[in-house]
Amino acid sequence: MGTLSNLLIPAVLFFALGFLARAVKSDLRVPQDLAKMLSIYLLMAIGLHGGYELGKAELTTAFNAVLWAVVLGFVLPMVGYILLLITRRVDRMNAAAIAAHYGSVSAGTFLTAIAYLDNIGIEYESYPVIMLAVMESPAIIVGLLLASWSRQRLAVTGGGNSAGVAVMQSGNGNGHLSSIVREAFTNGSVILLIGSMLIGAISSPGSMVKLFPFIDEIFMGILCLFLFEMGMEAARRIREFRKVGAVLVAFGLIMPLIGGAIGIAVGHYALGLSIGGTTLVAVLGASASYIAVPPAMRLAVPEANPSFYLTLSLGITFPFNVVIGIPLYHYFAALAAA
Amino acid sequence: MGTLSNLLIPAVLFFALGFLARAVKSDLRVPQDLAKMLSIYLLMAIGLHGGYELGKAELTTAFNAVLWAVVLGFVLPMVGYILLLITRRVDRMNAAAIAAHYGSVSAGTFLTAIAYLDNIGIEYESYPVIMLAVMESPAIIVGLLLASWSRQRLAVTGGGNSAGVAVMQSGNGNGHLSSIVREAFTNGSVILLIGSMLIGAISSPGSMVKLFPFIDEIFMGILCLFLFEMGMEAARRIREFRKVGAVLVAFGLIMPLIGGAIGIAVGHYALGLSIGGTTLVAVLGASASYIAVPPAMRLAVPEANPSFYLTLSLGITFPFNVVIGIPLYHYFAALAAA
Amino acid sequence: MGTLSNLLIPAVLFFALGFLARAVKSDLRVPQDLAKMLSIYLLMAIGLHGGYELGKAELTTAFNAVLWAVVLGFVLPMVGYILLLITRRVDRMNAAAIAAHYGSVSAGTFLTAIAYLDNIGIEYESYPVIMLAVMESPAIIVGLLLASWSRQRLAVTGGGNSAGVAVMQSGNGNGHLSSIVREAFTNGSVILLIGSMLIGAISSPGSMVKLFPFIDEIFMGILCLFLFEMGMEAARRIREFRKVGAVLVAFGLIMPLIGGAIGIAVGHYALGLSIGGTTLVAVLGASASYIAVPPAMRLAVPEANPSFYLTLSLGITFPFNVVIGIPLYHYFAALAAA
Amino acid sequence: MHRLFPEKLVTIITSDVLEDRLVASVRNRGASGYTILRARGAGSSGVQSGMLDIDTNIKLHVIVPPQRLSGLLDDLERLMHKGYHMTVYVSDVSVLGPEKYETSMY
Amino acid sequence: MHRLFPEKLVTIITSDVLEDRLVASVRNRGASGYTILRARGAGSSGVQSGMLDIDTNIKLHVIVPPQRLSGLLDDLERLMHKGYHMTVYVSDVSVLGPEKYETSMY
Amino acid sequence: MHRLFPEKLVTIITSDVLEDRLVASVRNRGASGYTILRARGAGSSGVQSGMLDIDTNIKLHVIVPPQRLSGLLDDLERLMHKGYHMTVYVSDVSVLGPEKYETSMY
Ligand SMILES: Nc1ncnc2c1ncn2[C@@H]1O[C@H](COP(=O)(O)O)[C@@H](O)[C@H]1O
Ligand SMILES: Nc1ncnc2c1ncn2[C@@H]1O[C@H](COP(=O)(O)O)[C@@H](O)[C@H]1O
Ligand SMILES: Nc1ncnc2c1ncn2[C@@H]1O[C@H](COP(=O)(O)O)[C@@H](O)[C@H]1O
Ligand code: NA
Ligand code: NA
Ligand code: NA
Repeated sequence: MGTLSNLLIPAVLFFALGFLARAVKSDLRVPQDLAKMLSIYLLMAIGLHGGYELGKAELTTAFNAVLWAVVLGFVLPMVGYILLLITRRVDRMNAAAIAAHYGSVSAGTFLTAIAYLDNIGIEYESYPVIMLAVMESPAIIVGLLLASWSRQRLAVTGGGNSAGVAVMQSGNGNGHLSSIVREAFTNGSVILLIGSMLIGAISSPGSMVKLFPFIDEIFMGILCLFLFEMGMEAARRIREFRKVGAVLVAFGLIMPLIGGAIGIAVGHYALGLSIGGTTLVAVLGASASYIAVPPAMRLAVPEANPSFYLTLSLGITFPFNVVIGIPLYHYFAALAAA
Repeated sequence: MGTLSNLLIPAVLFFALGFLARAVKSDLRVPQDLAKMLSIYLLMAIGLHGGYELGKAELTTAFNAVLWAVVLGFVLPMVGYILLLITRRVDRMNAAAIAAHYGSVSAGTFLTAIAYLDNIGIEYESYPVIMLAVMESPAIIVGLLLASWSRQRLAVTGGGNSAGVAVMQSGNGNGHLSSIVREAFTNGSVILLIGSMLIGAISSPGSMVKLFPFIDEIFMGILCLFLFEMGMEAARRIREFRKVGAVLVAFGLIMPLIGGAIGIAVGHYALGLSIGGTTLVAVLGASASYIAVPPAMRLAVPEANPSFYLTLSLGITFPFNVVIGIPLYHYFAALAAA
Repeated sequence: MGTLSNLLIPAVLFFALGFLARAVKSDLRVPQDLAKMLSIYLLMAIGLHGGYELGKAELTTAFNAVLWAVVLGFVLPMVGYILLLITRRVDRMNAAAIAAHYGSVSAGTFLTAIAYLDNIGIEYESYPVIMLAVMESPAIIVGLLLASWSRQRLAVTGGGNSAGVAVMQSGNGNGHLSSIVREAFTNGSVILLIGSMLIGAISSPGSMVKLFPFIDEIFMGILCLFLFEMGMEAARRIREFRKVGAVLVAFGLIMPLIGGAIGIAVGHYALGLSIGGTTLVAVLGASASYIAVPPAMRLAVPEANPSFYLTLSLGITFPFNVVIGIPLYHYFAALAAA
Repeated sequence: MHRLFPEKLVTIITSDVLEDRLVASVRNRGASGYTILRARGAGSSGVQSGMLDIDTNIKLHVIVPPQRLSGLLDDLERLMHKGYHMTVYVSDVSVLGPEKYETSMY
Repeated sequence: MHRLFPEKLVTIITSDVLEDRLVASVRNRGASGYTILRARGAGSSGVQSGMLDIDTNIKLHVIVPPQRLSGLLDDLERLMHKGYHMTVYVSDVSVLGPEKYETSMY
Repeated sequence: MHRLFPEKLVTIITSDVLEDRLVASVRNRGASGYTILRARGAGSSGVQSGMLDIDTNIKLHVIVPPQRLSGLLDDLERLMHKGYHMTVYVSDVSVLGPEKYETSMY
């Protein structure tokens, strides 16, 4: 299954090192803005690269990929929402906020998957990169719609203490939905990623070549540094799992498996991608956002507790995907192709 | 005129993307120190590169270039000061502070011009880099002298509310001028740029080769990131143009044209540079500082309103030069050469 | 003796430039986190690189190198402690804290030495990199033991005002020594350096190749930037030398010579390294830590004055080694080999 | 001291996603300016390590003349009732140059 | 104003190596949260330029109900007696939503 | 509480280009130390986004014994009269270890 070879990629090893450093309570002080800077770099590099490749891609498949990305972005949060309500461990507002994270994606996980595939020499298409860019927004929208709807239900049934106030707020402006959509599409990382893709697609090839040392050659090193820090953050978050409770932790492990399975179906059957491409779509389905979605939820669903969604997406699902999920999805993608 | 091809350089496109991101009020949060770090890198890289090239340059032309840089740095602020007084929209202190910015240069604009020339395959000499390094200081000195002189005039005529106090202060120390000059030459970016040039010039070629991946290969990518952020800053500043008023905005568009024209004259006739070199000198003349001069003015001319000079140099002149000015100056440089 | 050629390496020149910038009181504002980020990069790069090389190294020599690193880490602080007590200019607590710095190493000095050797084309082994990684911890432990012992002595003799309290604190927990050791080994830079070495050693060669542009090619440029900032910090610290006093300054110049001499003995006679390798071991012996040890001392030896150890290691010994020490140790290493 | 004049200093500590809203409110309530510091911390909504975009706090200071305090506090209370987690406190300060705090931001 | 309630604000300025200890103490003393800002400065232990890991300060704020103040100050005094250099001061603030500061961090 | 002693806390918010001057003044006026935080904000001199070297603010804190307050305020007033934009306020704080604030920086 290649788990071992996965674990010997520097990117994954640095994730583990960061995790370990925090776990042994090392006094390692990482500058506050390092992860933020690295993630700006990664979004820019992945966007430019993807856009450049897409300039050469087939339009029909690209269009299909976008379509399916939207479908995934809409369907996965609903699956997650229902699952969470079934657990009865969180109220509707928290369920909506958590679910939104699973409809979106984690660029860090996606890039680790690419490093994994590169390492074992497996080819992949460039379509998943567009899907990565597209999937952020629908999930945010669904999350906000679910929250809005839950707020109304809570107001009707009288549950939730602050819900009454909240629904009044959201009810008395009919520009509400439009502002939700606006927020989802002006999300910082969406703009940077889609903008970089466009730039990569329309820039003259000659000028793009000058960017390759920056976006290509030093990429893997920067990814290592980024994952090192994310390992530290994951370790910080995983400590809070007790607050979250075993049932929610189980959700954080099962939901990526569901998302991964749906992703394999979409990648292999709907888009007809190769094993590598299918693996990447599975990773898109399986991973949970920790960059674009949390601020959107914090702003629009203040009733939800950030500890819940951050611990789940960053402390549980992220490490699971990086260490176990990726080789697993690859294994099943290969199975589907066989 | 190549405007279109200008707009398809990644560097310019990233400037536009940053501008757009802020214009649509995206929530993109860029770490506070990113632009500062990138600009340290850019000054270091441009200095090392320029110094390395200058090691091979002709001494007479280099000397001439320095001389003309000093002339430009002295003349342009005076032109600007007179123009501004004619508009009657700002008092003398603000006029002095604004004018100083136009005698200095913008490294970001200069580098965009280099990317533009590289992209369309036009050669250029290395002398403009020395001029870039030299032009910061004279403009600061002229600005401070103009301010000092205005302060005395205001004190005599009794205009300006805080001027009376200010002139007493500046009058009673005859080390005043020397401290002005000192400040102009120990300005942080001047030291970094000139120091890097010296290092580039005296280092052994073998050791310089080891620096090229850092200062050359990843340069364009870092410039893109820098311009992305500067696009955001320009958009933030341009919003304040209403405070500044239409007449000042017009100054922010006309002054670079004047500076560009003078720059073309200097580049082509006085220094005998190629089309590419002349374009770069035009850009030096046309661009306004937003790194070295503003802090100097804030410290030495506290009576001037920073909103004015920052909005003009960063919000008006900078975007104008990057998008329209550069191809324009190139067009006229070619015309002059023909 | 190659001093001149040493001074023409960009890395050393940037150190000088930073020093000069601060000395002329330039207003250059460097972002607070830049040095911290650069030093994370340097530790990671040096670790990966060293680990990769060590994968191919002889196990016996590697083991011997570790052993001698431990010996150096234990012996040098004791030498320093005794020397400092002889000067009678600092109390025992300060002597312990200062001495610990000299048993540890400065990665910046080590890397400058590598740049120096590279520049003059001298080969060196990779064992000193392991020694670099190993030497941080023992020195911290010895420092804390010396402090603990001094605290007890002071408590007995009744010297030192806060010592009585302190000894009570450290006495009433028998987990004390283990917590000292724990702190020394979970020190952030130790973890990052040793972790990166392990990753470099166990990663597949194919995946390591992808990291080389990041850890190798841009390395020298980043080192220059780092030394530029460290030059500024050294200049800031050297100003405080008057507080420290001439005798302590002399210690800051003599102690590296002693450490360098011991290092040459170890490198040449005990480990049988080449001239280059011996020079690097000398640098390990001569250099004083300013990354790992100061926070450990501040936390565990609060009675010592940070001004003392920071001024000595950063303001005196560091510049001495960079400018004079390295070529000197190289000269003597060559002499020993001849 | 005759040159020091009493004003109210309002301090707000919360997630940085609220920055735009808070600044808008401060502007609307006629404050003459505001100051923002970056912060991290912990509280009822968990640890805010400040390492990621998603868990960074800000600390916002506004000096307002006593008579404008009430409106600003109304806004803040409304946000808290909606569910936003905020630490809000008021302290007494004595300013140099009180006229500065009378003119609202343009 | 009826909605503002008096609390004590403890501020601690010291080297960031003490952060973990201070946070532990704040938690143990039942504070409902804390806020940390990065700082630099100078004092009896020299200049803290904030440029290196080794000379960065933090400024820690804790709001505590008056009755919990004393225990926290005990801890801080103990650290100061051990030799740690710290600037510690207490100020009076009036908070919105005082119940927030009663529940200690979980 | 017998162990807390009253001091004056002076806070200055202004552009970071003034840092060296303010620190010099604080030293000359015999303060025992100072603390600087990085800030951004807005006021009569426009928005200070903190993104560029040219629009970053600092927030400077100085604790001084009441009798040394006046001289420091004189300096600050002089700067303000020259045209520098600054927010300056004084608050009452109670410190642990008051002797610390008596000795001026060496
Ligand atoms: N007792 C407290 N003292 C100081 N700061 C606090 C306190 N409680 C909360 N905070 C700050 O306010 C933020 C939001 O708090 P909370 O709403 O409790 O999550 C926290 O992240 C802390 O930075
Ligand atoms: N008088 C003061 N006013 C404000 N901050 C101070 C003062 N004295 C010390 N500090 C701060 O407290 C830190 C530790 O001070 P010290 O223990 O005196 O070295 C310094 O680095 C400053 O940030
Ligand atoms: N009313 C206020 N409350 C808090 N901070 C302010 C206020 N007015 C100004 N400031 C701060 O002081 C700086 C200088 O203000 P000004 O002199 O008005 O431009 C601003 O950039 C703000 O950070
Ligand atoms: Na997903
Ligand atoms: Na100009
Ligand atoms: Na040593």
